Amino acid sequence: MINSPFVRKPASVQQVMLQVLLALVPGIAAYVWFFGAGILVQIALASAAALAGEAAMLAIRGKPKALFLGDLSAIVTAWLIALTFPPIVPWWLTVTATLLAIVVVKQLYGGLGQNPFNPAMAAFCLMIVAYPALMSQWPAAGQLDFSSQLQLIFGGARQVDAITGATPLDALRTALRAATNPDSQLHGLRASQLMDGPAYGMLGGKGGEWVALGFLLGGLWLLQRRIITWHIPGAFCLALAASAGLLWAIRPEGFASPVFHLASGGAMLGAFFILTDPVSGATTLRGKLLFAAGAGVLTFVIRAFGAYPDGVAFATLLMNLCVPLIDMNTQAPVFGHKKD
Amino acid sequence: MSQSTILGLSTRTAGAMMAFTAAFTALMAFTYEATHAQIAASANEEKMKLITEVLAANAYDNSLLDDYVQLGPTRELGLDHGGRVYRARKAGAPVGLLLEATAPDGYSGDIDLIVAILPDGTVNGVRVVSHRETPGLGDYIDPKKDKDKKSPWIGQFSGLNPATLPLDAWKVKKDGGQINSHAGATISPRAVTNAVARAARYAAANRDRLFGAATGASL
Amino acid sequence: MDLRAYRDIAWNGWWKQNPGVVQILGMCPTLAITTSIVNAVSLGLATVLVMAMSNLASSLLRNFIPYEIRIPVFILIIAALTTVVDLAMNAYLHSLYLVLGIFIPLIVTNCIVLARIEAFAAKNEPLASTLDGAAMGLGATMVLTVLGAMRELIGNGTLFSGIEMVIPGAHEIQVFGGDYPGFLTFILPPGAFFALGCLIAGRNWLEARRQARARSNPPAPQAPSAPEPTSAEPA
Amino acid sequence: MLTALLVMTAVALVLGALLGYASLKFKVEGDPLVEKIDAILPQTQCGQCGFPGCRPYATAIASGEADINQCPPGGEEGIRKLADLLGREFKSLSEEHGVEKPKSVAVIDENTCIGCTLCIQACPVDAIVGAAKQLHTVVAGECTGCELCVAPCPVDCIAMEPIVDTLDTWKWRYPVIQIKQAA
Amino acid sequence: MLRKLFKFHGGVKPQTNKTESTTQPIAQVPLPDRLVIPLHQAVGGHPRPLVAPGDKVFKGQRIGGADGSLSSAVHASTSGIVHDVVPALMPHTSGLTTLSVIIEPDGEDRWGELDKVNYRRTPPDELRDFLRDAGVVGLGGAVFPSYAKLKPGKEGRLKTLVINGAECEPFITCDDLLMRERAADMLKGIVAMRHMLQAEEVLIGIEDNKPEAVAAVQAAIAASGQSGIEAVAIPTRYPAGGAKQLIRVLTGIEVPHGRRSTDFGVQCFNVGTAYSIYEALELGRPLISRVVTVAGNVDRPRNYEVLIGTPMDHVVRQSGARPDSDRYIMGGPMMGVRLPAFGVPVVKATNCILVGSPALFPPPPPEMPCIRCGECAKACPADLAPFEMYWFSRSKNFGKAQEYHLFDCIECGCCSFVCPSHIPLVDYFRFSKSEIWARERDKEASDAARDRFEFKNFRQEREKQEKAEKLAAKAAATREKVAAEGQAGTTSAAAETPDVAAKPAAPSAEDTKRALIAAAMEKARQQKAQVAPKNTEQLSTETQADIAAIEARRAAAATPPTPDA
Repeated sequence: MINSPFVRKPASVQQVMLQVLLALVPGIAAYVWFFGAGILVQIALASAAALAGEAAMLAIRGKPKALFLGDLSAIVTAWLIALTFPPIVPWWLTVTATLLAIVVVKQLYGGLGQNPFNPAMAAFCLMIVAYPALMSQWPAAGQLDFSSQLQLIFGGARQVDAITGATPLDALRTALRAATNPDSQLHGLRASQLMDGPAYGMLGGKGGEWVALGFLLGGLWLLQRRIITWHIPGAFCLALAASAGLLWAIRPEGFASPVFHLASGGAMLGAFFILTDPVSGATTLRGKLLFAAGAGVLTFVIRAFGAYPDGVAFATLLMNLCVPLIDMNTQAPVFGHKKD
Repeated sequence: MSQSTILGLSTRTAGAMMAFTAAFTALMAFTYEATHAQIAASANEEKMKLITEVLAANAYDNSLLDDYVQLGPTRELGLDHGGRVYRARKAGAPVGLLLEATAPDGYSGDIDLIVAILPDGTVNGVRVVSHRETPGLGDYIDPKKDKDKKSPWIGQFSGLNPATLPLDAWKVKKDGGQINSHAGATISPRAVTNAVARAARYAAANRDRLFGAATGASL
Repeated sequence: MDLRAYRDIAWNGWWKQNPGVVQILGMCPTLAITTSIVNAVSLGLATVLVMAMSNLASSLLRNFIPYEIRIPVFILIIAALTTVVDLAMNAYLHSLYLVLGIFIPLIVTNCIVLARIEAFAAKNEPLASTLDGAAMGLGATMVLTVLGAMRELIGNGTLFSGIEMVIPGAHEIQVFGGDYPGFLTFILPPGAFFALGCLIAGRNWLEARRQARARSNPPAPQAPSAPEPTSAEPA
Repeated sequence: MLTALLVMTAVALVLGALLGYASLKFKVEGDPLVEKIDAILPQTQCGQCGFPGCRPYATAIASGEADINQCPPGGEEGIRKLADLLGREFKSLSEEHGVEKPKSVAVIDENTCIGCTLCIQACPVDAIVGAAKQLHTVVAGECTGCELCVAPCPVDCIAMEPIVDTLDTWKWRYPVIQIKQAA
Repeated sequence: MLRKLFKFHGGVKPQTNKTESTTQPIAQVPLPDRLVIPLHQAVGGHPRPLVAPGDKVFKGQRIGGADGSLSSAVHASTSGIVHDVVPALMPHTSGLTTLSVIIEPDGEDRWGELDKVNYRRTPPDELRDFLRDAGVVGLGGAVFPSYAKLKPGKEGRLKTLVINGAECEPFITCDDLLMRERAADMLKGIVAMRHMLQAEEVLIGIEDNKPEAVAAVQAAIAASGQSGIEAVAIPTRYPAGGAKQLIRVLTGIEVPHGRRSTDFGVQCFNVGTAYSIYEALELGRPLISRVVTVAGNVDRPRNYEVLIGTPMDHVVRQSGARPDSDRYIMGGPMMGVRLPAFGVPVVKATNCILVGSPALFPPPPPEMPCIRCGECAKACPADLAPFEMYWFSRSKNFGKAQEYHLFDCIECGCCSFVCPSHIPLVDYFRFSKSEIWARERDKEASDAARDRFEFKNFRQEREKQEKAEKLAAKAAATREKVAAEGQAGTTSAAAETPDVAAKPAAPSAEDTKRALIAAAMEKARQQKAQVAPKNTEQLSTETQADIAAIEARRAAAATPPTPDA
């Protein structure tokens, strides 16, 4: 029997997810423009795998398939996986990662709304730990045409040593480390000088900064549509920039600038699309600030001192873990119980 | 139950505790005595296993582990706290040096190596003793973790000689040398390569001094 | 103590109160050492040995141990027996000992050992206690073995790697062939958690199904005059 | 070797004495478990468990003399709570102790009552008022529905009537989860 | 001067649907054949019936007397004959019945004797009794007896009297029309209330989507010449008409859950209540009718002056219900009460009869899992975290739900309204609340039972002791008598006698109880035995066959298995 309220706002999970997907489009467009259409193949692969995995798990769990496949949440996960992975990883890696995200990280925890971890980021971490070499091969902008990308995705042998390298983030960190070694040719060079190579572009890696700008635009549109609030992206960017800026100010020869940190790697994607995932993120306003700020600081720490190239994924998972604690301790006072 | 005074109970528990402790400590002591010699033998055997990988066991006939020179801090070998050089001899003639060396610039810190160098300066073999490189990325410097079991990466050093090979070639290909490395993971091999090159040069420069020193002498 | 009681003890250790997936005890070695079957089984058997022996010893001595100092004495027994096993492995299986490292001495702190002494051996006769220790240890070993197998197979594509440390001359099996890219995460610590989580879930699922089946079948065999052994626990 | 033995023994001596001392010095009295069990029991005081009241049954459970599935008024939920508290496995209600029934109150048929006071003596919670040779009445709010008054009545004038919902006791139902039907 | 208004958190803006029913003035509903007047219509104790079947009643005659410290009287809405006093279906989701007086109108609609009162000269307590007996209750929907709220705070005066004309629920326009048409009389009621409360200022809050009502009230204020009364247009946002929300908007004060607003110097009444207070005090007429909006799936949405007790379908007929109507809702679409039948009577709480149809109020899409998007928290006017409360309500973890302030929830429906997963959040909260109340009742009952049980044991023990003492005294007396008679006897031997005497006289309480229990259980067993065969007599043949099969199986299980079994 239905009780009041008898009227409802025409809102649905599907609509929310659809708008998130739309917001990703500018970033994807920039991605394709600079790095080639290989990413579209990856997106298609991941989406297909996500739908298949979700459908299989829903069937096993006896849930209505049409309803849950239609909510598009699996597609969002799939897109995020494709966008955070290098665009030339072999197809089986994308598919395995997506299946792990959907089957293990999402459905085994109870499906939509129940997963404590962001599925896409969990998949990223699983994969970078399992296949660090494959997950560290990023082509520079315009380096590979579509057919060689396809060959890398679907082909067997990967003799790509000459044409792929690490991300600007990783390369810079390596260079910075080398610069501290008195034996190295780079000894004594400052970050700004180290970044003078063709791969670095203006801010955060050639092409990479434009992709980041695309995601930023999409994120701002989500803000305007009130799908997300400013708290998480704002606190994340601020914390990342502040922690990067602090060490940069103290030792500019040892650390990259805050602008570089914001514009490279998964910072923008993380700020607007990953950390804002409501299921695995904090929900209270103060909690959101704390959650995102923690993720920002951790991202910087992992980027600067960790063993893996980017820190957004690990930072997200670590903060996901803290969410129950954060939420529990940041409940706002309710009506009439406020202290003025 | 009559002696449930505090003093009585304490005496009783203390006595029991003492008896049990004596008995079980004795058991442990006995086992220790019984296994003592075997443990020392096994430990030596383990150490020799790695050495055998870089220098064949039949190449020398001296007691290798007892014939060593103690080095102080040595920049050339990356040894900040010193290390040992073992000397292999056959019928008293020098057949090889086993140098402990450290590559300080690995992706995640020090990489400890053992390098076998023949008297003519040729590198006979290199093994990684310990490292903390990223699993799956840089850890193929250790042949146990190398996917390519037939010709592990570290085998490339066998047979190189600083006397015949120009120093420029003792580098990974990315730096313009001739040593191969895996895509996306060049830091660890670069560190090892550089360390081996330094060790080879050091050995060539100090060969006579190292072979000539008395056993156990500190240099 | 009849045969049925012994069977119950064994069943208890293997399934009902399994230390690894039901009591979730002794997680430190369970998670750390299960990177291969050989490691897992070796540590498991060492645990079985310690548990059986310490249960036997505690049961034999149970009437002489004052209640107030029972815990220190139990720990003493465990520590002594663990040291014996530790020294023996160091002497005769040295390379395996190097791999298992600190986890052999850490058997002392594996709470399942003390738990079984306190919960069982301190109250039961020696034979049953030994069986209980062995069954619990084997229960733990089973979990270790399955975990080790899962992690080794998925992570590396092999089984029985490192077997030559125990049986000289034996070789590991390449299950998926040499081309298998491996799934390193499973060998690394996170994989241990995933695998254990899956095991616990699997066991709970089996148990839930078993109970559901028991509920849907009327409990007819409970009638004392019905001697059919159909109520035996499914293996 | 001998030193190790001596040191260990000496340590054992001291620790053993200390433990013996501590065990007497810090002895804890009392049994809060009974209170916890009693709080779960429904306090009908009906005795269907075979013990004269809820507290004796709680004491019996705590000392291991009684099982947790002997309380019909507590029902399955009560057994589940007890199982949780005591870390035991859930068992279904023991049939020999009765079955779970809807809550009811005793009602005295005032036309038949002869005022014998037998039910008043039987009532464990003094919920029946009246005096000898006078009509008795059950105070509905205080009746626990234990049925102990039914048997002693010589004229069989006490009936158990199930409690009906009123606006004060009516409950909203658990919302039906519609996902499955939507398939 | 523009008054500074405050904001409350959250709220939603559902489609208002108010214009259709405001085009026509308030109309009268013809007398129905029968009026069903529930005695319990207001918060508080159940009024006791004052009439019996067959009694003749006048319009306005008291038929239910207030009972208890918080209760309100009920009156006959028209003159006629009391047909019966029986439990009848109430306008409540539960579908439960309540004791109701059924009146057959005689068509004369004749008032009984009406006593007016001059509120300026009557002591406050008497005035409150008068209002209680006039049956004046809050007409905003909460039906709280008004007399109980018409008490100034501790200082004997009140800062602000808030009059609620916000009427934020969609469809409902009864207060709007009342203000448009009867602003002057309503104002008289307000003035009376202000007098009783000694209120410094009066603020009449009206949502700004009712400009006519604002204008009418402002005109009435101007005409009356009263100072310190102000009609304030407030932003239209549901639930601005919630008492706490309105107080917040007008005064900035937040009244916490469980606290009285008088403690904060504010009190809030509905405009309809103000009007009925005017009728009661100035005209002497008790509350026997109210303005009711009929809207929704009807041809002519309109407001009616409806006698309390009129069957709802009778009222709806005036507006022409469309054929696909499938339910009535009492109140608006956000908080309205789903009714169990069409024929339930209009009561004092009925501000609107909303006629529903599957097309107008379609069933919600299937409930999806919560994605913790926080929309509900954004919409919640009580600053709650509904998704957390939902989580714990769903898993029946009521303690945790309460920690998240479940009882501060006003069930306004905003959270369910905005939820993109279409979760009936409010239903979960209602469920949790009633479950918690039930548990508290059970706990109280079992605590009381425990105390009484322990007291009984203590009493029995004491009685036993007293008995023993009495016996001892008697024995001592006997002994003295014996001693006085000169018989020789040792004291020690004599001292033992009372014990011996007492023992058989007082069997232990435990034993008797055990015997009783045994007897009771034996009896229960016998009853069961008697009942069991009774059941089998009316069984269908299939069932009997089933039973036979089960018996056979049981018999087979009881004998050792044969090879062919």
